[in-house]
Amino acid sequence: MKLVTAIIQPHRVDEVRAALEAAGVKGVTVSEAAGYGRQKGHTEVYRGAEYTVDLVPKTRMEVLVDDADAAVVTEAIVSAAQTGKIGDGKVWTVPVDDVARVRTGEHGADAL
Amino acid sequence: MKLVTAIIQPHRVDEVRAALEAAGVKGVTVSEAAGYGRQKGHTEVYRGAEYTVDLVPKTRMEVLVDDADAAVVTEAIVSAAQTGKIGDGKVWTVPVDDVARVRTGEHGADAL
Amino acid sequence: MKLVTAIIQPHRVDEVRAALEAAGVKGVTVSEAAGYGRQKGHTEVYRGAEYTVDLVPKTRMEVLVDDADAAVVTEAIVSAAQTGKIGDGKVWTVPVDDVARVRTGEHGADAL
Amino acid sequence: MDSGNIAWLLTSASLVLLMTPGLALFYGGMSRGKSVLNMMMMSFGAMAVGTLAWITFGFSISAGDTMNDIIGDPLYDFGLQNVMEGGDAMAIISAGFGATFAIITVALISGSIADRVKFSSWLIFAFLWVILVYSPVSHWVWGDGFAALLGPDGPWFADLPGPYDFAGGTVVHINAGVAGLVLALVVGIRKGFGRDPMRPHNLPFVMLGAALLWFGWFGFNAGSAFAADNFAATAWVNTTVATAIAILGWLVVEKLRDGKATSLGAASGVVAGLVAITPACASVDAFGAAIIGLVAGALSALAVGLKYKLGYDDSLDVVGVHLVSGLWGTLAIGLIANGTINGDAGLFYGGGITLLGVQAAAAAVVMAYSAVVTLIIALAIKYTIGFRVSEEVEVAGIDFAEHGETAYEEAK
Amino acid sequence: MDSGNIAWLLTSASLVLLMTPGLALFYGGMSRGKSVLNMMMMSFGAMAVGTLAWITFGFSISAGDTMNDIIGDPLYDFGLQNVMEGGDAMAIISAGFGATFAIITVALISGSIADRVKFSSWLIFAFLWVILVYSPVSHWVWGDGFAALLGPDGPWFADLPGPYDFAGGTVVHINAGVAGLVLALVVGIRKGFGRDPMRPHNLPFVMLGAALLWFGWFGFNAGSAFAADNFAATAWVNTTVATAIAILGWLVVEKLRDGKATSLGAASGVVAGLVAITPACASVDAFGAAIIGLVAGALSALAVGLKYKLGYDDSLDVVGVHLVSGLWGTLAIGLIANGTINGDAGLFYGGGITLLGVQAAAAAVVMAYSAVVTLIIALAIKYTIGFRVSEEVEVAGIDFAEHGETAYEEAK
Amino acid sequence: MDSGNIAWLLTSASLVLLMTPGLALFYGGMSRGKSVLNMMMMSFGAMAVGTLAWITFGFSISAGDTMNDIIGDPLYDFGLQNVMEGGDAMAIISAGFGATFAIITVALISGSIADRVKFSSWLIFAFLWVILVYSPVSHWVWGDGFAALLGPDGPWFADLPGPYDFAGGTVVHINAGVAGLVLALVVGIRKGFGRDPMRPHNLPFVMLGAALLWFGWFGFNAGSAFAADNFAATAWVNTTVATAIAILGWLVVEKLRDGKATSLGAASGVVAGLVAITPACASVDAFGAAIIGLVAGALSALAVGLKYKLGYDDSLDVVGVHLVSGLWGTLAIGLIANGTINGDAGLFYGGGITLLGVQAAAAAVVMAYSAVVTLIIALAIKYTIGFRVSEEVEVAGIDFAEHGETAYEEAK
Ligand SMILES: Nc1ncnc2c1ncn2[C@@H]1O[C@H](COP(=O)(O)OP(=O)(O)O)[C@@H](O)[C@H]1O
Ligand SMILES: Nc1ncnc2c1ncn2[C@@H]1O[C@H](COP(=O)(O)OP(=O)(O)O)[C@@H](O)[C@H]1O
Ligand SMILES: Nc1ncnc2c1ncn2[C@@H]1O[C@H](COP(=O)(O)OP(=O)(O)O)[C@@H](O)[C@H]1O
Repeated sequence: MKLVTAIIQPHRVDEVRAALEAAGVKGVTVSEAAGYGRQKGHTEVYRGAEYTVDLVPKTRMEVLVDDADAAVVTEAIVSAAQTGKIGDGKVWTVPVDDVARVRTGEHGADAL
Repeated sequence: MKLVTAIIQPHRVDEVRAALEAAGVKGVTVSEAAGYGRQKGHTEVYRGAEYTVDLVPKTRMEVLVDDADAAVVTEAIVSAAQTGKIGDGKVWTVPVDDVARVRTGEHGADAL
Repeated sequence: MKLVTAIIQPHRVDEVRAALEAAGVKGVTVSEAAGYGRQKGHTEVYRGAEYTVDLVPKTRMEVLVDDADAAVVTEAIVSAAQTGKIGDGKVWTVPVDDVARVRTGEHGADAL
Repeated sequence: MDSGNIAWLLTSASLVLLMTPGLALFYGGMSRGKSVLNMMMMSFGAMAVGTLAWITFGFSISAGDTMNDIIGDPLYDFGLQNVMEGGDAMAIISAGFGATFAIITVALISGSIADRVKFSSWLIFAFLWVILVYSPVSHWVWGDGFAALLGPDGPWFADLPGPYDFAGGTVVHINAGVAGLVLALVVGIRKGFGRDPMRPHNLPFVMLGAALLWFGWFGFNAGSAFAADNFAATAWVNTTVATAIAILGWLVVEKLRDGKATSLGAASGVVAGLVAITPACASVDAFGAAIIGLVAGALSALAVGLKYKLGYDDSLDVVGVHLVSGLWGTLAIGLIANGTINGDAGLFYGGGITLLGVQAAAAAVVMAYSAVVTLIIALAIKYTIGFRVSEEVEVAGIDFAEHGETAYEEAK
Repeated sequence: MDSGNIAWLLTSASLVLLMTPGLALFYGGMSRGKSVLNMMMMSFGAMAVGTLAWITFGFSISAGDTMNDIIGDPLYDFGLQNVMEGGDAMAIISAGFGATFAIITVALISGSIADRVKFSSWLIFAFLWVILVYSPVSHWVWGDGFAALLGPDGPWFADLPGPYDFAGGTVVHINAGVAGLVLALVVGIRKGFGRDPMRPHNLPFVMLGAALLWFGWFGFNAGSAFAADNFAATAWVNTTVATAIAILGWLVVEKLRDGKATSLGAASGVVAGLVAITPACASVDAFGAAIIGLVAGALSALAVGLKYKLGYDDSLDVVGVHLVSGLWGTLAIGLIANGTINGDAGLFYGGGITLLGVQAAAAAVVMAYSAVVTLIIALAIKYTIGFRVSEEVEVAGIDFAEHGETAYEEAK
Repeated sequence: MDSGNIAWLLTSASLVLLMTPGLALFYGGMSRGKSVLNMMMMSFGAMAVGTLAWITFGFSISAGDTMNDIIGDPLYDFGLQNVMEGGDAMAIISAGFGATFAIITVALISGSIADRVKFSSWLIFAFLWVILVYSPVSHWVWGDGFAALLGPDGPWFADLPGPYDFAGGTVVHINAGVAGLVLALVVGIRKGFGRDPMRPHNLPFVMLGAALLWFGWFGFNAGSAFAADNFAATAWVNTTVATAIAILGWLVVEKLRDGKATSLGAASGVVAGLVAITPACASVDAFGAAIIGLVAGALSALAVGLKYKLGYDDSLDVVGVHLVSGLWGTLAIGLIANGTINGDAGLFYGGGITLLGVQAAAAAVVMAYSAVVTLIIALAIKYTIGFRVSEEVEVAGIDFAEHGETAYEEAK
């Protein structure tokens, strides 16, 4: 199994969730994050002071999938989250040794 | 080494921590998350409006362990977190190449 | 590619970010966490009550890097985050199968 | 000059001024976390431009020498020059008291257009509305308008009772409620309306806001006696009784319908009760106040669901609370004014149906006028500078785009 | 009719009304984030049912024609009918002022049962308690009770001084403190009490709540003069002095004991000082007020730790603050009343020990009565509809289960 | 004894007391989340030690029998003994009213030293400052100082007009502004000043705080008439007009300069307008008030950026708002006092340049005195117990280190 982790713009969460459901993904875990990358170096003026804001709010979405689905899910996320502007985020995949469902204690693909 | 990640119901955190201590785990990292899965589609009425809430608050717990302990720790979490209701969560394991302790710079199993 | 995850003291974030930039890292994702480990068991008195606080606020930083850079980045984080006090945190590395940049759909090392 | 009366009016004016920031919290807490500042800024903006509108033309139109019983002479007292030179303490503080009413009335409207309107468009709307809608209506109801028309010397030689509006059921709440409805329709619904929960982001703020409104409303209702006398005392007691019972009315409806009594319901019940007793606070006894409160709470609790059925996005329920409970309180005078405290008796106290008719007619005239003029102002703005921020801004949060700020910063 | 006095009583009643939402914030901020709404709703609920209790029977029992110096005739003035028809401004607003006292007194009790009680059970308790405990006690202390019994024409032909309770040390604070203790014992401890920190979730709310209490308390103490006179002015100054010094008293104890002066301590010191000066605010000079404040702050700072030793879960320290400082202030009159401002002198001002004894006796009678009747009401509720939510609800957070809401929504 | 005047002064004193917690919220909301409690505690601490300073020596120095027109006799009325024994309601409540002014003035200063000062050092500073700076200055301006010196019987036989400072432009705002500047310089800049954003952590608190300040300021300005009369009414109206227009002034500058009108700007505009109208509120008409407000808002909006250029860390803009707008309002009397309401006319109303000169001279004397004595106190503290917490504490957050608390707890 694989864990696909996506760091995306917060306002694309609804679209990504819809795309995941369309791709047959049954569950997702979502959390808040902040990031910088190319999108850094943005300057703000506030009450007479000028300063640089470089940590931009992002949303993390994590999906456990069968090995076979990892690529499909990645593409689904990429296309749903894409706005074409710098700061759209990253999606990465890591190998997973095992998954367990807490409620039943099942393991492996059954636990997804 | 392995990283065991658990997504559980927030009100089971105390029990899981106790179980981890009992299993000899020396450290844990905890953070907030939200998720959906089978537990989706729950409807609320509020001030005359009806709508669907599908992101349910969860807690993420991460434990770095020796390869040998991964299965034991997973079982400890599963049994401590289990309520038997839908939404109890998932526990997964990923391989870890290396761990370093920041305080000392030690690496590998010594750093756990 | 590798994902280097660091759990550090919140007040070392600025230093770590500077070290990462110095090491040529182009992006980071940051989020909040809490943890315990050796640093547990600290007692507080408040309004006549005595109790134990064991979850200490930490910051999580995640960096995607080329395989070759993982060790360097880990050392950069360790030395920037180090205060020498218990609770300084951990840095670990997991293997990554693939990374995609959402904005462009690029994959692999190009997406970093 | 009675120093006790002046003292009470100074206090009352201060209390009513506090209502608008109270409203800012009440509305701001109900907003989503990404648009709370914009919501609060509509109230603070109303304090700024509402005062400007009042001291330029509003006061004159409201309180100036009447022109055909329709409006006060708009050039009667530019800059409050005459009233302040006059040196009469009661006249001066009454002009200030009037400003606070104009401010809160227009601020109330902002609840119907949460999360989506450009701040500059709001300021222009608020300025015009105070001058063109609030001020004339207050002249009719409290000045030389309706009473003169309906009196024995009026054009209709009618000598009818009323209309009664002690502290502003018609002038403030019905008026703002109708304007809120019109504005919500012109501005249009938010993205996600009816689908996303859009729950209040900070309910303690909502409750605190409701409490500040209640506190300030003592100045509104009991201050409208313009004296520290038995009318003021009666208004004070009735205000408290109606509001307390309105909380129960709202919560009982919620408990029966949804199974839970909410804090948003309690806070809204406070406001519904305050609205309904406003016109009637010197016309009924405590028993009447309790009835008015109970019905107001229950009625508005039912009314706030309407917008989902009818499809207008009156975001924070200006219509369901202010229009509905304002109408109820205004008509309730025609039913249960007891006739001993202040003027004529209502239907159930042996006063016949006439008073009810007059109350209804006054409300209807105000509703029609408010609807038409609000519509004209709103359309004029819509088709010139426009009302709405872009959809992207709406989703990302209006606070950052319009004001360059977010309400809360993470601890850092 | 003196309009200045009416103006001050209208203002005072408004100020006291604001105390209960102030308390809601003070208590709500001290609660955990999962139970803040329930905590605040207990105060808002007290405003609703407390008013209902007052206008039905409470006012009559408190202020009605006395029956054997024990209670006022419960049927004296149902619905405040007589007082409002009477048209006497002072009488009308006094009835309203009385309502605000009944409300805040019962609301104070809710602090001892945070996080765990069904809202419906609380409403029933609050309604009954205002009628059966608050109203009779206020009749004794402020009406024809104690004074008549102790006077030269009373059954004991005693002609004793006092008891003095200018604004409610006995009627309000000792009474509510005892009731809070009894209720906490009947309801039982929270899961995790004594083990989990249960820290205040929002200390700025606690501080704001304390500030609103202080502000409102000027109406409470200086308004209890029922006139804008030198008693009111004295009460005002003493209230401020005692409260300011009580902050120092509390913070010094904390600094010495725990090493840090907390904001919760400052806010609690405010309340302890206000409580202690309440009965004494017209009996002492500024020096006496400072002593009362200093001791109150220090004493209550020490007293709030008791519950952990004795094992009762008086969650937000109703006992440690209101009972302890209320008792201290009541007894302090017997020690340091200076005898020139208002009535008899205390022990250290040459008045002998009698006044101290009378103060203690009055407090003891009220404590006994309050304890017994509160116990009866509490047990009746416990063994019929029950007080507590399920343990699962308590852990998950009472707000969502009882009110269908959480206090704060993530920005979205 | 006029009960209406007493009623208004009781109310005013209560209102001014509320300003300091309002300031605590205004400043607390502007702080970062890790130092909000410390910020608020500086205000609460000012309430505690400010009152202590006032009742020991401050009141005597301010209001006692004058010694050479310089200070009141410091031993005139220790513990307010005489004034309270005197039994004159107006005298008693005036002493209380004075306490509230001393408190808010010293609390204002704390804004310049946010996030970095030991609580104990602050308490000592505040206690000394009230006695050594505030009290003498208030004696000069409001007691027997300047007026006697400048009068026909004074040493200079001058018979000059003014200086006018109706409610405390010089005594309160210029004085606190200068002290804030000196203290910021002595204490030094925060780590990250000029580089990190340090944005307000809770803007709704800032807005609520500004609103409570506005509300309380009615007591400050209109209460300074010491009567419920036409001066009070005029002050009330001018206060509202200036404040409303100052919001616009500030927002327009922001919109033009930065492209966005912020909520922090609106809240700051409120305060700037209130500050500027304070000395002038009984000297101008509504038109003058509007001018004063407009300029104050714009001027302070520009002035708050200065600290980044000049490198002093006046963290929450005590200088930019209180000093700048306080000076403007004080000088504006010399320009646009209309001469009919209260005393002499300003330059543009045919009064010549003299009044402007007197106003400027009075301000200059107060600035010099305040700067020197504040510097002495500040240096004495700096080189004995020290002002600053360690850099580590400053970065981690002063709240936990100094008070053992964090403002907000995660829901748990
Ligand atoms: N090397 C990286 N490791 C971890 N997260 C990254 C990395 N690079 C970027 N990110 C995350 O992706 C977000 C978007 O990246 P950015 O470089 O700003 O835009 P883009 O990917 O469109 O070029 C960042 O805010 C950060 O959260
Ligand atoms: N495929 C998945 N990938 C990541 N997280 C998941 C996945 N499926 C479920 N989860 C997480 O586990 C939680 C519980 O899953 P759910 O399907 O609701 O219940 P259960 O596991 O008991 O059947 C979800 O809220 C979500 O956080
Ligand atoms: N085995 C572990 N798995 C996951 N996180 C851990 C583990 N051990 C420690 N941590 C994280 O690292 C932080 C610091 O660890 P701790 O043992 O307190 O200090 P140190 O690493 O300096 O000995 C903890 O608060 C926790 O967040």
